[in-house]
Amino acid sequence: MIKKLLIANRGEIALRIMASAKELGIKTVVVFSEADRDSMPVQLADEAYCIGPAKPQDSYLNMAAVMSAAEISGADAIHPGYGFLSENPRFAEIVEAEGLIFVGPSPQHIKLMGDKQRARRTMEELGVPVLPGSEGVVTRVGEARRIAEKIGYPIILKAVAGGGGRGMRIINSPAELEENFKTAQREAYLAFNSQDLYIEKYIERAHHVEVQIIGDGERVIAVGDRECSMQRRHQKIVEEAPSPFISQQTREKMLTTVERAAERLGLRSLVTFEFLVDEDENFYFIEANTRIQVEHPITEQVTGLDLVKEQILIASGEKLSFSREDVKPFGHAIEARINAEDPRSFAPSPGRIQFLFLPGGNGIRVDTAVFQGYEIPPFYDSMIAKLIAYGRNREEALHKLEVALHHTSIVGVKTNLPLLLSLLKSPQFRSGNYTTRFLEEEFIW
Amino acid sequence: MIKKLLIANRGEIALRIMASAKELGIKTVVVFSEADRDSMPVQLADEAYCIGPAKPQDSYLNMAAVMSAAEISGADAIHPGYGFLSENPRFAEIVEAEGLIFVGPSPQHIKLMGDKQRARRTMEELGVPVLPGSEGVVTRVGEARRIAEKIGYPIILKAVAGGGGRGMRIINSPAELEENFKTAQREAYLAFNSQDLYIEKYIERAHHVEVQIIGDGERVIAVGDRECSMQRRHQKIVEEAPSPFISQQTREKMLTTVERAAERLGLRSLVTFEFLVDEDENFYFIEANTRIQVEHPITEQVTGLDLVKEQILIASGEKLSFSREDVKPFGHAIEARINAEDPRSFAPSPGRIQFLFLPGGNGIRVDTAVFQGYEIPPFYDSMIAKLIAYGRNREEALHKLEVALHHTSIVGVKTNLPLLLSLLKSPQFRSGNYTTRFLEEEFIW
Amino acid sequence: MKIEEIKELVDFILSKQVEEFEIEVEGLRLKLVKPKPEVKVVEAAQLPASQALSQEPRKEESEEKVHYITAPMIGTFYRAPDPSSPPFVKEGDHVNKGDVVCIIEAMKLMNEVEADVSGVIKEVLVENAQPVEFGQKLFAIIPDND
Amino acid sequence: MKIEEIKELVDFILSKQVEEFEIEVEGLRLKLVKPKPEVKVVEAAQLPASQALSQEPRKEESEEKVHYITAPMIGTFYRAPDPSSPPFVKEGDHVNKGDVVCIIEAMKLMNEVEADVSGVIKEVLVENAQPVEFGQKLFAIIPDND
Repeated sequence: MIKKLLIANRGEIALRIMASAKELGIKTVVVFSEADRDSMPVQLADEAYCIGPAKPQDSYLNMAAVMSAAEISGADAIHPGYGFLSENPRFAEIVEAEGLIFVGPSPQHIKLMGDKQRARRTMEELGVPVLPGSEGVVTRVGEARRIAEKIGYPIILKAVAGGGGRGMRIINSPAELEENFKTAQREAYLAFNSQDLYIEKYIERAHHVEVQIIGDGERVIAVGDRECSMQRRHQKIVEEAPSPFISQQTREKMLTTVERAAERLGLRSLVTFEFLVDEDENFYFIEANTRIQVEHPITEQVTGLDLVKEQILIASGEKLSFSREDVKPFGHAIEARINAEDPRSFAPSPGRIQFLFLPGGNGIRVDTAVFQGYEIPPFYDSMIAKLIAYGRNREEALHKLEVALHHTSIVGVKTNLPLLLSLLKSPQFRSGNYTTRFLEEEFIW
Repeated sequence: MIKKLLIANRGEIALRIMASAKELGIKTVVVFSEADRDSMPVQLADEAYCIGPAKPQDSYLNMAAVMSAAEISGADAIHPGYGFLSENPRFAEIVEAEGLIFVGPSPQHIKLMGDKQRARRTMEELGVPVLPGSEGVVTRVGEARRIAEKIGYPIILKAVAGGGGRGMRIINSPAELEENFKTAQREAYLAFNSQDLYIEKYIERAHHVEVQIIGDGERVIAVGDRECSMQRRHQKIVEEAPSPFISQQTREKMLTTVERAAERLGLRSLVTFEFLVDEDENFYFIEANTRIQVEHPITEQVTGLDLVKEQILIASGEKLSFSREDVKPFGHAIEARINAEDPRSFAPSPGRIQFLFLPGGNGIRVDTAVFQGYEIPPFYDSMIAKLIAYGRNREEALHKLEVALHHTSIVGVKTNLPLLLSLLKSPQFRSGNYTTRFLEEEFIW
Repeated sequence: MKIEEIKELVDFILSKQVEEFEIEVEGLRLKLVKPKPEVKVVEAAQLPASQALSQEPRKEESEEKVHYITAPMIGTFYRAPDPSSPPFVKEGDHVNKGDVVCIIEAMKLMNEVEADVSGVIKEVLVENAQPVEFGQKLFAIIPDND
Repeated sequence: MKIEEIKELVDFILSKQVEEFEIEVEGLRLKLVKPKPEVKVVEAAQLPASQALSQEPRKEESEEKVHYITAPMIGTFYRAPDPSSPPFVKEGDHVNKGDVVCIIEAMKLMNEVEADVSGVIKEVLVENAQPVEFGQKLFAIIPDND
């Protein structure tokens, strides 16, 4: 069993990981930047080490500094959380080369999933549907035209080295393709230092649904799905488990397909498979995230599992503590991400929290590391808290979340609370049928 | 359906009731004393009315003032919470006489359960085991001696008008009885204005286990049991659901017995039946509370029910929304009451909260109305927050609660956090077998 | 006690979450108060709540001494004994301590409210037949100079 | 208690986060009240956290200007290039800007740390072979007057 876990992260996820580690009797170490000296994770960890200045490149992304802290503290494992070094295969390799445990999938799997085209091909080989598109890199416009004719317009040009929504261009006709292909190559080169493009069918009204798996290297269990279509610039803002859009039949098909493929790959730890789902409930693999997700709590709420605890146990060499049959999701959970930002312009709003009241009570879970008097630093993500509501059904969860948002009071910084409340009230959200375009293109408030 | 609910209470329970009411689309009104002007319930209710000075007698216990607020606000129902007017049959009568809904059992049932001797007799008639003892009031020492000889020493002399642990005297021998009987009568008279005593068998090593029922006047469902033996001067401090002491067989017997009796009585709303359980798992009815309990969240966590919401729905005239079969308790929940008090002397510690951080994350629920900067008034109960941990089993819940307590930071007032942490670590608490005497007589820290 | 011991004690106390410390023991009496910059801060922190909560208008009080007659109970405020009668008092009237100035109806009971000082009614702060809370200001009154 | 000792005590108390201090011991009664700072209000809300968190000793800087050489990275602090060699610098030594003053070992790499000012080493603040955090003070140095 891991004896001392270094948490290479900050904010709510650092506290979340710390709680599970402490529950297992594991000593905790956090590393922090100068901007986070007065943060709760630093206060609550058994040990804390400053590893550099505020800028992520100099601290949370500084592998040498993180490794030095591990050495000094005598930690025997590192949990990367999400973001920062969590999906960096080189970091995972270094951790393992130093004889420490990396709490995550193997470096090879992180690398595989990091290469979007290779991940797509591998999934296809393993029987997971992918979007129709090019076999590999498309270098010439003529080739692109032939593929587009085969799969039909609209298509999407994607930079192989892109990701997270960057380096994409939607093409509606042969003329547009002719006009845009070279520009897209040039842009990809400028942005990612590689002009490699590939082509995928573009789905106009798509749902973003993801499947959470957990594996111990031998056995894999798909523990549930999440609807994550409520997003802006590929940043999720409200998530639900289970997806209110897909049918039970589609759900079972998705979970089984993913479970089988992940087991054949021998995946370890927590991995999330993201899919686009069209209006006929056809689902297509887009990418896989090889780390704990921000929205993991909604899966925990409907399954009763502690995913982080399971993740740490598996990293310690244990086998999965439960079986497929033990996972009996019940009820519905919705998460709202509270960001310190202007709800209209989405400009970040760092600063001091002058008054804070967070809701509680029946069905409400709060994941946060902020407190009244806390100075939100301008260097990191603007998410300051996650409100998670659980109900016996979607209607109940929705009402509970709405009341919880009403009972939330944050003074001193701007937050997206007004946006969240309006979203929850919108008929389209209430209907449970909203696509990834809803928030950006259809929602008016 | 109720349209506007007046909440005649304060603190966390006022917020808890408010959340369920709002979830049902009911407008909320709170009444408050001058000491509670800056409290969260006042801020978050749709309407709030000051009904008097800080002293409970002048505000929260002032029936005329509460009724005036109901009249002025146009509320059509009153929820009394716990404490204050919640178990006052006269108040329930007045509410109903004014044509309003009282969210609770009928005034007759409140009255019945308020008379401890009558409640005991009624339960016995309905087949619920009660402690062996006198049939009614015992006025002479000779009669007392005969009863004591029949049921065996030790016995307990109880004032008929007592309650909540007051007006009781343990007697171990005929000599002690001779010596104490008249004194006990005199004391009862001085304390409660009635010298009436009754006799019960005294159980030396007893567990306090209670059964939560909910009824709609026709059907009653016993939704679960709670272990409440961790108490000091009859004030509970840590509660668990289900009881770790009783066997599944005993549990089923208790629940069925209570359910049948409550259904024959035609009980409505939430009622809790308190039992003493001896070491052989014989259980004896002591009293019934005709209101929501402080510790209701642990039952909610293991059943997934929202008891307050059900209570309001039933008060609105709805029938129970679920059946006996829908109640499938799973896992384990433990509640720790955080009090603003000296952990050694138990002296209340009112004052301003200068720093506050409350835990969250997997399995943690917090019920509170306090915030950083809040001035805890000296006029009311010292409980400032309830931490509730849920796990798939007792071990997990216990560890989660322990971590949550470690992650709780309250500066500015003294709290019982150190006591709670020590209690949780004690081998006897861990074993799950502790009696009502543990905290007061056996626990050393 | 040597100075080193005093220093050690002071350092020890300062290392703790202590705001004030006093001790009297065997010939030593020591008192120590840590700075309380919180005072302002905490109030500032509460400010949003207070602002939102305050249900009374933040009237700017003028220089002259004003006394307020407040509601002794929650209920409905009536300026006259019955709808056909003139109000008990109006602005500019002089009242003596003990004079009835209004009625508050609660639970169908009419409760007479008396002036608790003598003086001139400056302003009637509540409309007739409006609900009032406990402690709510009903009349502004300029007390007589004695 | 001699006047020197009283001065020492007063200096000591003034150097601390103390607002009021009173002592009565062996024939001495002393009371000291510091002026209340006004500026720090905003920081105060953070005070409870900061107090608990601060991992650096709150050394009081004396009148003379002191400069600190801090750790440019987290790692293990070594005063000498190898165990058998003498330390790069010791207290009282004069160093020039750019002189190597210590080594910080991180990830098996030896990183030389140079003095960023010229001056006299007043104090070596970390023991040899101890881990240091980023930003931790390593040397107190009294810079040369230019």
